[in-house]
Amino acid sequence: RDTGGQQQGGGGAAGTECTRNPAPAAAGGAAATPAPIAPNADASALKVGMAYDIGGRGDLSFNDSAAAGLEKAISDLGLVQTNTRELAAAENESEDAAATRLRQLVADGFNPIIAVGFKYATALKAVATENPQVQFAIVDDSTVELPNVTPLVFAEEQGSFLVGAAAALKTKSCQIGFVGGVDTPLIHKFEAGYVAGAKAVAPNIEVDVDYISPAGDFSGFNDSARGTEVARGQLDGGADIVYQAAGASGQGVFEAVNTATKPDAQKLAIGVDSDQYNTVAPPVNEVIMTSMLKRVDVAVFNYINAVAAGATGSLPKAFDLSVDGVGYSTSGGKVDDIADQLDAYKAAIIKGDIKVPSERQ
Amino acid sequence: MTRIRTVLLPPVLAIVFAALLCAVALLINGDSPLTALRVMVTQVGEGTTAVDIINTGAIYYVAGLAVAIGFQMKLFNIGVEGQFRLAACVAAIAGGALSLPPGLHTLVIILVGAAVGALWASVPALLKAYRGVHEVISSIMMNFIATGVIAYLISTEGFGVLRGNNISTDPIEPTGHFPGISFGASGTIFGFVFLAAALGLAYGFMLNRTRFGFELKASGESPTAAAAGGVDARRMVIVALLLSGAMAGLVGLPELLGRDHAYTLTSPAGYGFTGIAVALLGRNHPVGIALGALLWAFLDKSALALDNVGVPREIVLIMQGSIVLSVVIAYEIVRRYELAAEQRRVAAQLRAVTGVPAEVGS
Amino acid sequence: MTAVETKPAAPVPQARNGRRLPGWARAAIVVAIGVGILAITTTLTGQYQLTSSGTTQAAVRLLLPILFAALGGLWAERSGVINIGLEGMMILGTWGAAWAGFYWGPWAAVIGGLVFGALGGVLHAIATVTFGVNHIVSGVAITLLGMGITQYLAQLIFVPLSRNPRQSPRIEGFETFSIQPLADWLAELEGQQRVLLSDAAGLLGGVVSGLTPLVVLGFLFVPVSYYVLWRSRFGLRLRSCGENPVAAASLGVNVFTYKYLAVIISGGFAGLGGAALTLNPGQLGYLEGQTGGRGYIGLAAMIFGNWRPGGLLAGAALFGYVDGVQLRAGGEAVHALLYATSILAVILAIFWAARRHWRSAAVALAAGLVVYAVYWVIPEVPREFASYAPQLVTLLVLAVASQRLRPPAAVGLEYRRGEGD
Amino acid sequence: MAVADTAPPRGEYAVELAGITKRFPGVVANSDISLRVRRGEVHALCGENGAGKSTLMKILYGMQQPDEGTISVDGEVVHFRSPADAIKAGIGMVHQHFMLADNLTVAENILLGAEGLHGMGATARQRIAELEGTVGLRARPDVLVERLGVADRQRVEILKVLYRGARTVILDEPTAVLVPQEVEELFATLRRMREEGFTFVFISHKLDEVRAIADTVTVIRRGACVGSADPKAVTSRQLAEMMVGSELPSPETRESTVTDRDVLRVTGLTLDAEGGGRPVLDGVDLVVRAGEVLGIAGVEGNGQTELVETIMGMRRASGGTIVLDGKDITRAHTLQRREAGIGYVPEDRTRHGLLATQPLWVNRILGYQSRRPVASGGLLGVLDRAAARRDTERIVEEFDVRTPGVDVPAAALSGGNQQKLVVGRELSGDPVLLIAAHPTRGVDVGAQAGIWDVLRRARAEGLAVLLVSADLDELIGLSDTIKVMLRGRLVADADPATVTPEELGAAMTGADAEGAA
Ligand SMILES: Nc1ncnc2c1ncn2[C@@H]1O[C@H](COP(=O)(O)OP(=O)(O)OP(=O)(O)O)[C@@H](O)[C@H]1O
Ligand SMILES: Nc1ncnc2c1ncn2[C@@H]1O[C@H](COP(=O)(O)OP(=O)(O)OP(=O)(O)O)[C@@H](O)[C@H]1O
Ligand SMILES: [Mg+2]
Ligand SMILES: [Mg+2]
Repeated sequence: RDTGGQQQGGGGAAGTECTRNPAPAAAGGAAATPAPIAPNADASALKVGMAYDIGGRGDLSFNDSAAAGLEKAISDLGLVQTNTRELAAAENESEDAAATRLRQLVADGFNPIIAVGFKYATALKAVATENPQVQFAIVDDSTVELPNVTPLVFAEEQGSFLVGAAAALKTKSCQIGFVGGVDTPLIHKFEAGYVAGAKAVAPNIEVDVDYISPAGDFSGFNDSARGTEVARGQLDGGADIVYQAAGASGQGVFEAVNTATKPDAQKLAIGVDSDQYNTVAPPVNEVIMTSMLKRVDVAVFNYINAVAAGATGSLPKAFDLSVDGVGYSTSGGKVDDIADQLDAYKAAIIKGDIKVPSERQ
Repeated sequence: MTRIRTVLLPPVLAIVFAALLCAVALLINGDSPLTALRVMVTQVGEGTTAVDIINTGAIYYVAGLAVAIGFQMKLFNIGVEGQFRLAACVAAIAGGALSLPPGLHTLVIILVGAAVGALWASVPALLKAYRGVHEVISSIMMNFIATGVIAYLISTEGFGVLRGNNISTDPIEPTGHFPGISFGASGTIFGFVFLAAALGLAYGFMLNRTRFGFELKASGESPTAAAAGGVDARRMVIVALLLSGAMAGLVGLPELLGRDHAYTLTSPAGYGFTGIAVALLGRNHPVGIALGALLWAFLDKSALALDNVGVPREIVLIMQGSIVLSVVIAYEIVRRYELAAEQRRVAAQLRAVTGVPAEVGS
Repeated sequence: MTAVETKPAAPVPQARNGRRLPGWARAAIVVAIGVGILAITTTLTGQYQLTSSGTTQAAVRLLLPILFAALGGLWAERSGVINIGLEGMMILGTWGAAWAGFYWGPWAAVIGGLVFGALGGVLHAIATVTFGVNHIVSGVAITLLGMGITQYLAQLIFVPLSRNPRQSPRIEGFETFSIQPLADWLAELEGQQRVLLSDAAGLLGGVVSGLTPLVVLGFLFVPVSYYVLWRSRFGLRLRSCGENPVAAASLGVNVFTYKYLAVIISGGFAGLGGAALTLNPGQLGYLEGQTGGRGYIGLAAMIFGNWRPGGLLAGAALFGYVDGVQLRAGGEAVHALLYATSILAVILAIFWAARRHWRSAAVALAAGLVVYAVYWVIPEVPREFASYAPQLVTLLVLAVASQRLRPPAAVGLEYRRGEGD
Repeated sequence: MAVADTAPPRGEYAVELAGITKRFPGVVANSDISLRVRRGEVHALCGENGAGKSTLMKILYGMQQPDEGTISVDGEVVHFRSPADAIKAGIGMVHQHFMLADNLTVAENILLGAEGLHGMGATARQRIAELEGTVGLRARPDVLVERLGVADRQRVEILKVLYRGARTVILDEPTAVLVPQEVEELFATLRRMREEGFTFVFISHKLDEVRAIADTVTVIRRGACVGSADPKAVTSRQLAEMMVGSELPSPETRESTVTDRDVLRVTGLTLDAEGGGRPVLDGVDLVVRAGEVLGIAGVEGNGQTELVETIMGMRRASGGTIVLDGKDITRAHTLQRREAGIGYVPEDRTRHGLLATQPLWVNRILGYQSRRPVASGGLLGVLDRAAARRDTERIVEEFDVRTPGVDVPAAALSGGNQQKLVVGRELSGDPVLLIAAHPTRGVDVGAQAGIWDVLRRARAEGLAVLLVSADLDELIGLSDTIKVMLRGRLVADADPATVTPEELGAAMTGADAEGAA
């Protein structure tokens, strides 16, 4: 990467011309909005416990998304507000803290209990084994194989494929960037899908991939000062669209894109998890072209619904494009012009014509 | 009597002071300090909390011992954090790769942990002894670098394997586990807890009964007097930091050998820093550190219980921070007071014994 | 008299009074050599990010919090108090800055950070100066407490505003500006891709563009600290407390007062470091854990800089530069830095050989060869290590240079009134 | 109190101290002391170590507050809360131990605290340049103090005082670190300044110096004022007896026990200075035989401390060999040297001899941690606490250490008793060589005699003793041979049977025998 020769400090440079493939022929908006998974059931008798990952509500990311699912269940399924409890993990806590949190929920009669984040896997396995009568769900993990545990996992690579394709369609320099927070397998899925999507549109596109911190150093999700610098490095190197999967550091990526945007050189960013055009404060949100949606809210809502209906078996193996478990956002209207092509890719993925890799190549 | 005053009074004062501070903070927040107190007390009987306090306490205890070894000679091993994390990672890799008979397997893992901890501590030790680099700065840098090395080791190109969205080292075979004592629904006490207690005993023995412990304390109290007494300062720096590092290398093992059996991305961090606080609370005394470790573990678990009833758990952090600060201040005040009292007492006793006033006029 | 003279006594050698070049000239030479090495490296390895103005700008942004922390360390340690609580004071500063900045704008954020950091300094002063607590112990405790208090305050104050206990709402930042016409002229020169000239222009251009008032303030505080500490009456008294407090007291200096002031100022600087993080163009708000050990790194930069303002600036700049390079351009650029290091080692070897320090020259040459061999063998520094290049560099430089360092003579020692003969 | 005769008119005295009492934990440093210093005189203050001289002067200088008593300056009662107050009242003090910051320049050291007078710029430099002539300082003002020699440092100290415009100058043992020519220069300066109307309080226990410079002398003993006298009218012997009480103990040892067995043989011992420059030890050769006391005389700072510490292995020799009892120990560690049979009474017991906060029995272990009876030796090196305790009790008994028990911390003992403990310990390990550096410094008369006695007995039993002392009577009285050390070399030998302190003093300073007489 960075083969573009000596670039000017902050200015964008016109890169090579992109050769773009046509969108798959399937087209036609097929299966764009699938039918709801199940009809709304009555959840008024349920006591739902939520165990969030570090930060809990207010992270503008997947904890908030999970909370949104809970709120939807309250409004749509008759779940009683006082029959819910939300707890959150602390930084650097040990396994037993996670287990204790789940046990507290069990002890106080919550059922089902939803653990948000793969860090709960081990603790959940222990607690679920001890309490076979309680229903559990875990977000982002499918390693706990117990009858009373429902995995809520997502095809992040599929959503990322679409925003990758969008980036490749939109880029003017034929060079785009990806900023990962921490170099972990989960984030690799985002990267892999994004790169695959971009290459599917423009085989000669250049994708800069950078991570803020290596595996095990979770500061990369929490250091927007460094996030800015990584993004600026990519922008200065010629990229004009940057996709971030960096948690709270993502704010830094948006700020970097916002700063680099000049009247004559529009730079764009792609958000992650929730529709960040709506959550990031203006005017910075104006640079957000689209967001890769990871609909934890959909999964949580569907799960509560399924428990209420006594049909957890009906939930999908993975929340992917076909059930709207992942997708892309359109707020801000910056991808309206390419919506057709994106929908074509989406349909092709759902049909299985395109296989999106989930590990980086 | 004076001993009780000097040893027990400061921490009690400090805890009371910290509790008052927290009560004020809670009241500002509109929460009832009494509820908080009740929750903190009753949590101990619930679920596995009691066992967890003991298990976590054992981890903090080992970390505290590691820091305390350095403190004995006024060396500040802030690098326990990096040493323990790297040691746990390498020990897990070694344990997963080896297959040995039960007991031996565990022993080898423990030795690997200690060796790696000592190795990581040897950099600050040698830099301190031969280049005069302050151990605090070098070990802080080593903590950062340890994170990089761990990331390298457990990446999938290294020794890591993908497990769901997590990366983990190869799990250690049951032959390498450290069996614990199960209390059924109340949890399982790590077998390592007893090893930790034994380490505490060994530390106490080493400190008070052996030449090495004597030299360590002497160097800490007065490097000049120790040098005149034949203690090689450079050697002591190296040995003390290596020992501290070796002890630090064991910090991650209770969980590794007793519960997790593999090192993962989400393996905990921060025990090294807790160890500093615990060693300070316990005044580097083997029993004191144990009490400090249990108190710290208790407060940690209280955060969970408070969160569960909607009381802000940050209160626990304030409590921990203010306890440490006020306990050192309290010890200092009592120490000064006692020193003056001691001198007065000796003078008075001498007067009584010799019949001659210690204050001689013309 | 039975005493017999046996040998004549040797004459006492005269104290060496001669000085070589003035400090600023030597600094300029060092900078010039550095630029030269980087230019050569860039030309030969094609890693243009090493000398791009973007990298220098990143370095400036990254070094700013570290610089403030290091200045904080300088003020405290010059008065004889070790301040390892900088991290905690910095954390307090981030909160204070975000809180004040949210209501009253960026300048209020600066003041807020300063005040909250200074409050941490007051605590440290009470513990170390009044009660004689071990400075490191007190520093660790203050870091713990700083973390606790900010998290508590954040959940108390910020949750109603941002619904997020770990983050403040976005605050307003400073407008950036460039020093014109210099910045444009340098940018143009950088664009011309002339060997050496464009590299120098790139490195310099980053320093004069994309500035905020806080950056200017930070750089200004370096000469100001020098002036106050070395040229003013206040500074003389303050430093004397760190060198020989008993002597200072015997001349009527109120050692307690000066130590208190120094530690509070130190806390204020650390707080400014926190404000710099909060006002960072990429952040614009408080974020739990955002200091990420920068307080400790500031302390290291200060030691690196031999307890002097110019030196700590160099330390912070080196750290910020290497961090900027690795963040912007990753392992390949860090790999190119290995090449630069081996050139530096050879230059050092020549320098020492010219002064007939044969052993040092040999060691430098050997080190250079080893680094070059590493450069040759591996194609790229793995990302995991590149991320910690700044820390590695700091450790290496300290290992090489530490014995020339000169801490204040009485740093870390307890002072009590009426002691000494 | 035998203070000067009738009350003079107000203002005749530059300073008056009345009824000063100062207590420290466990000791009364000053007990109801009164002192009047006439304007324009040099007033000497004499007394043994620990008599309370420095304490009294620190009180006058505002560094310490008296528990009782008053201070008057020019007839006005004043209250000094800090040295700043004293400086304002025109009092300056040159301390016994230099109060200079090594890492600051000469000018900075002088200006510190007095920046208000002439600022810190050109005016101040001008003033410093003027005063430099007065005290004979030749160093440039921007040189770091660490580069100066002792005499120049002292000049800087005096300059500091003058710069502040002091009219009354306290000099606390200014001559202890000076060689005779330097003492002469200092005295010349003092005399000249006396003519200009300065008043001096001059502390010393060198009686000849007192008689040479002082107009009045006041003697303090054990915290109390013994009396004042005209130094021209009393003999040194009379003064000495005022200082120490009635009887003067004598360190005589006459009958020789010297054998021909070499215990310690040092050849060509060299120690380079840390920052380069003149070696601290320069080719030192000496032999100590069994039953012999070898005394080393020298003015402080001429390498005696370094010699002792190099023989102990606390410093690494740059050249030369040290042979103990036929074994080459040049490369051995301190502990190995101790195990080989060296006992060591360090010159600074608090820094090098004791662990202040540890109980006496723990202090018994220091230096013996590898040996019986306090340790079992072996790989683990287990300590025998009971044995350590028992043996400490033995020392307390045998050496008359006044302590309530062996469990009190060492810091709680008075200096003399601490010293007895150290001496007792160092004779416990069956040493073949005892290195005693200033063994009776800061020790009262009774304890002093006790320690001399111990040394004599040990010598009679065949112990070799290397004695370093600043007390020439002690040195002459105890030694079988005396060597004189000057600038890192052994420059002269003296026979204690015939040499006088005056002759020895002359040799120590490198002056001719006639010159010093
Ligand atoms: N700060 C202090 N605390 C406790 N005791 C002290 C203190 N300063 C001095 N002393 C004690 O007071 C007594 C008088 O000490 P001082 O320094 O005045 O003696 P001195 O006459 O100057 O002796 P020297 O000739 O050794 O200088 C000594 O017993 C000393 O130990
Ligand atoms: N700097 C100091 N700080 C605290 N206490 C001190 C200090 N110096 C001396 N002391 C205390 O003062 C007391 C007297 O000590 P000092 O050495 O002055 O005794 P002394 O009167 O000279 O007796 P001796 O004749 O036995 O030497 C002791 O209890 C000692 O602990
Ligand atoms: Mg004195
Ligand atoms: Mg005494």
